[in-house]
Amino acid sequence: MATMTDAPLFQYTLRLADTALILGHRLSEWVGHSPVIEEDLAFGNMGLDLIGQARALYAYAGEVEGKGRDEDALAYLRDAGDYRNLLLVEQPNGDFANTMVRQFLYAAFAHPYFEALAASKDETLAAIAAKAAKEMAYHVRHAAEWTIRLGDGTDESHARAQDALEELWPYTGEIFEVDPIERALIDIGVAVDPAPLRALWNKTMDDVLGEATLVRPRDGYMQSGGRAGRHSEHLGHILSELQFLQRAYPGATW
Amino acid sequence: MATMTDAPLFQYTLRLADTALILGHRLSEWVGHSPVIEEDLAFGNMGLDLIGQARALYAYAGEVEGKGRDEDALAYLRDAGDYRNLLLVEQPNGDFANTMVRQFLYAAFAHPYFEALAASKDETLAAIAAKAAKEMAYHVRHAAEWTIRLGDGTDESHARAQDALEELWPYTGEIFEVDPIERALIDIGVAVDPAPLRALWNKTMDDVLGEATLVRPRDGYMQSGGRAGRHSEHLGHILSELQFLQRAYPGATW
Amino acid sequence: PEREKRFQARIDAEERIEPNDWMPEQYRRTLIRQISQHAHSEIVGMLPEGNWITRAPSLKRKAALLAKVQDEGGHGAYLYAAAETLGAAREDLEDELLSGKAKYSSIFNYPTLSWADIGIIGWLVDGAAIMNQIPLCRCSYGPYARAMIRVCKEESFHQRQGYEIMLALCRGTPEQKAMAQEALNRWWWPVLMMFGPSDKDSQHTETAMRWKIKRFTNDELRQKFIDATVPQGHFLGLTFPDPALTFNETTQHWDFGEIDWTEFKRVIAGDGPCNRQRMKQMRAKHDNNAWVRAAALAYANKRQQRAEAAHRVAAE
Amino acid sequence: PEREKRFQARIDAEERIEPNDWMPEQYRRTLIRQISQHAHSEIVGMLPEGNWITRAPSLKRKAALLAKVQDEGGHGAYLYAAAETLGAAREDLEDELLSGKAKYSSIFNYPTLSWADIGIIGWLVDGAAIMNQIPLCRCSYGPYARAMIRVCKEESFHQRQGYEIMLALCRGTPEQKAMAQEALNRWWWPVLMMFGPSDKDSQHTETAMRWKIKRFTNDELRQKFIDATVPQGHFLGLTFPDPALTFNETTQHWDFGEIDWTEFKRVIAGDGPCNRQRMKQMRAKHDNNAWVRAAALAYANKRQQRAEAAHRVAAE
Repeated sequence: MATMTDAPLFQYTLRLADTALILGHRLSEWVGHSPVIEEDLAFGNMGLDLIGQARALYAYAGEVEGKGRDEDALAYLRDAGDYRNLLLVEQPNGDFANTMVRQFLYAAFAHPYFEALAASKDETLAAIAAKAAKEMAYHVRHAAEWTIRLGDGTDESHARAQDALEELWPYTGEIFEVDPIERALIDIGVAVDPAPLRALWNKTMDDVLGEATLVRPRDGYMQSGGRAGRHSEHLGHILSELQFLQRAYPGATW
Repeated sequence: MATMTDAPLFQYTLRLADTALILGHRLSEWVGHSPVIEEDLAFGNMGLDLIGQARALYAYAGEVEGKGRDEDALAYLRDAGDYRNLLLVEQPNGDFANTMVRQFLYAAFAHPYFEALAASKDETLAAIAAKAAKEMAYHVRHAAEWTIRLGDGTDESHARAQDALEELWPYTGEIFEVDPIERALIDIGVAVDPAPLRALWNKTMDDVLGEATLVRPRDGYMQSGGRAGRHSEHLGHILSELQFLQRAYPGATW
Repeated sequence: PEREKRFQARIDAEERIEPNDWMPEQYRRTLIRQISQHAHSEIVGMLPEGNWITRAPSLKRKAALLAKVQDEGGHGAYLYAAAETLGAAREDLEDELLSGKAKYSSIFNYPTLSWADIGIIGWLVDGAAIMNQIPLCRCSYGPYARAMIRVCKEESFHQRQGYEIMLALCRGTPEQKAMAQEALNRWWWPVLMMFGPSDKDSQHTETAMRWKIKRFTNDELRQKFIDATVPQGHFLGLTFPDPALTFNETTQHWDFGEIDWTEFKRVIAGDGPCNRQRMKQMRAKHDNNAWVRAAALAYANKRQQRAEAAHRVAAE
Repeated sequence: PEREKRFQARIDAEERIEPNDWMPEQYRRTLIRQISQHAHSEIVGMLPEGNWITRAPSLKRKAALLAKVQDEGGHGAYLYAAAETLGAAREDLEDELLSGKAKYSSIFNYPTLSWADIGIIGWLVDGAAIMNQIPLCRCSYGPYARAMIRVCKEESFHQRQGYEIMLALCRGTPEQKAMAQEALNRWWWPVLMMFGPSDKDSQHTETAMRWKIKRFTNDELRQKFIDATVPQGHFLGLTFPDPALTFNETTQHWDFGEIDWTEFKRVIAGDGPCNRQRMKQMRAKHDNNAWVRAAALAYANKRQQRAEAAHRVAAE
């Protein structure tokens, strides 16, 4: 289990990687099962962006750690308690509205976050973030469009989108959390302070939810724990699929 | 992968064990999610019966094989291609009608089958079968009652039960298959010849489906392959859950 | 008031009140609320443990866990039956649960994240439940007391099984031991909250004591539990996540730190890690299977009509 | 008849027929059927491979498989578009698939049971598809020919990827090698059936050849495929499940055993291992997401009305 004494840069990179992988995995579950082919393609695109981000980040995390773990060792050989992703991204896909709202909530944060991280003093992170920022711009646009379409579509789609919003809102607080590990990196210009991004995120929410005729949930108690390895019950089930072959055939090369 | 040259008794016992485990696993998926508490209890009972049968059979298979594999080595450390269960029992639970019809189709066979196997010349198999026969009597009764209740219930339940029957019928042929491995054991009085049990199974079907006002599907092409390790896509997903901990923590004792 | 005096006298004499006996309305209502909450807890409690049935790490553990979750369903069923002896309808009680009006034990709003959680639930959650329930075996209301005797017997078995899972983990690989410790860290405080608010903040206690529905205060039971549990944890080689935990030679009890009552209230109010998930799971099972219950009802009606028709024909 | 002669003359001169050109009704119908079947195959084909996206054994493979399945969706989309240039409506074509009226490539009625199946599908199924499709890049109907050029380019990439998966398995552990061999055993014959019935039993061939929708017979393409594939398999160290497979020095082709045409007909008729499952998956996705399509339509209508209203206001 990771502790505060672990190298902060390794921890920080791992968090970003785990979030990207788990969300990418979730989106990939849709491919072949989407409402229209165009959305299969969109989920494919977004899934590939996220898995690509995860690979780059894992590779760097492994390098930073310096214990010879490569991207697959990090993705496939850690159990749930060692995963550091945001709780938001491991929540089940649910229906199309739930998936799109989840994507919107995350991407509306990740886009400006990676834009800011592109100015990191850590050149590798900066380079990964610059690419990711461009990708996340599309995610925000696509997910916002669907959020509006569903919110302002039929009564049923409106109700489903509003439900999704209520369901997922308690996971949005964690996005903005900063712990000492991250604070240390923010102070030296490596990590990004999410606090100043909150206003922009709020504005994106208000603009899009307004156009979607959806009611922004009030900010109640916010769930937390992903960055300390305290997840929801869903992550374990993701990993039992994700890791099956690596676990069942230890040491094999694929 | 198992071949004809493997010890037939090992193969035969393994087939029975795999079928019991996979069906037990499927039933256990319902516990906590049943239409009424009484059915949670019933699924628990039936699941426990089947897992119990599997444990006794695996233990004996391991003994017959003589390579030191215990029940858990056999259950947790073989991939799908080495599993030998009937295709019927790995089919998804679907709705309650689908699960009950599946249980009825299997139990209506397994009950008389184990009764016959209780007279096996192999004393261990005979003892396991004698116990299993008593258990399966309850499974037939319970599943038949529900099949009747659903078939002769509402229009919706009738349609769902009939759908389930059509969906699962193509997997009932495999139950009666005999391959050379099994033939050899039948000839020496160890295994049971399923052929003479067919008439009874047919009668059970006709009686119960008649009372349930369900139409018995015609015997078309029957799916096959479980006993040769050629399964449906569902088994792999079962195993990725079932085996996760044993795979993720190799060599640990639980 | 005269009847009430006689009623209290029977209670004071440790007689059992039975369904057909007269009882004060508030006694009835208090018991229905308590018994049904207990029943709901058993039913909702099937979910966190059920989450590991398909992933249990050995066939023996799989069978034991399946049997255990099944037992909880059984407890739920006979607790609902006990509540029904007081004039409540099971369907109404279930509706109250689904609508969120009725409560269930808040501990089940915490997730099961590793196999060690299954050990912890048996050892600590069932252990705490037993501590609460053993006095209920002498509860003044007969059907509840008898139900509790059966429940407690099974729960003790579950508790031993849970402890045994912990033992296997703590004597296992370092990874398994870490898994056990991590689970204890997450569950310890929420388990202590299972005994309810501190006596100084508890409302229902006094009347319940007088009616012998309750025989010990929340704080008394919590202390008993801690005293019994801490040595077991130390025997496992585990550390409790409470730096204030020390044995007090004077009182011969374990002193412990301050419980986070904010968390307690928050989780009860609906903001625990899994409140939404549990209610969603309960509603999904109710809604998705409505057609099954409708079919069973329709069939029962048909059968009855047919029987009556046959009876008429025979009579003619 | 005069028009038809001119039409045939253009085809004989290897000119491309374009959407607005006159064409015989049967040419149009044949093309719609063939193109939409091809589109359906791409869409249904996403299911067996999609089955392994969540279980791919490395992140690199996961990304590649996801991209591949996504490409298939893309192929489906532009093949539907090509069919639409002939006057068919995509919705009608999809309905025909869901109702079971339209066919899709029968190979997708076989299950993917191990990771090696993902390698096999790339190497053999895509390989066979390319063999069928390369001549279609010169198909007389322009939009189809152009779609095929793009499809073939991507399919070749997939095929190389598939072969590369097989190579990794065959150079891997003995278990991985066995996995590869077992997959080949299951897929080889069904893949050979992808080229359709033997020439002596094939109905559509003659007209299709005249119209240059088809340029080689089923048997010719099958032989080409076998000749290209067998050495690749031997390079992998795999054995083909056909004892009759031998190189014929005289013909310079690989002779092979008799295809089980009973199986071929049975699977097309609906009794393959996964026909029911695939249709169920397709219908589930259609039905469960109907509300999404309805919402998108409702929103588009609202937007249009708002735009019109704004336009009226501006005009007033």
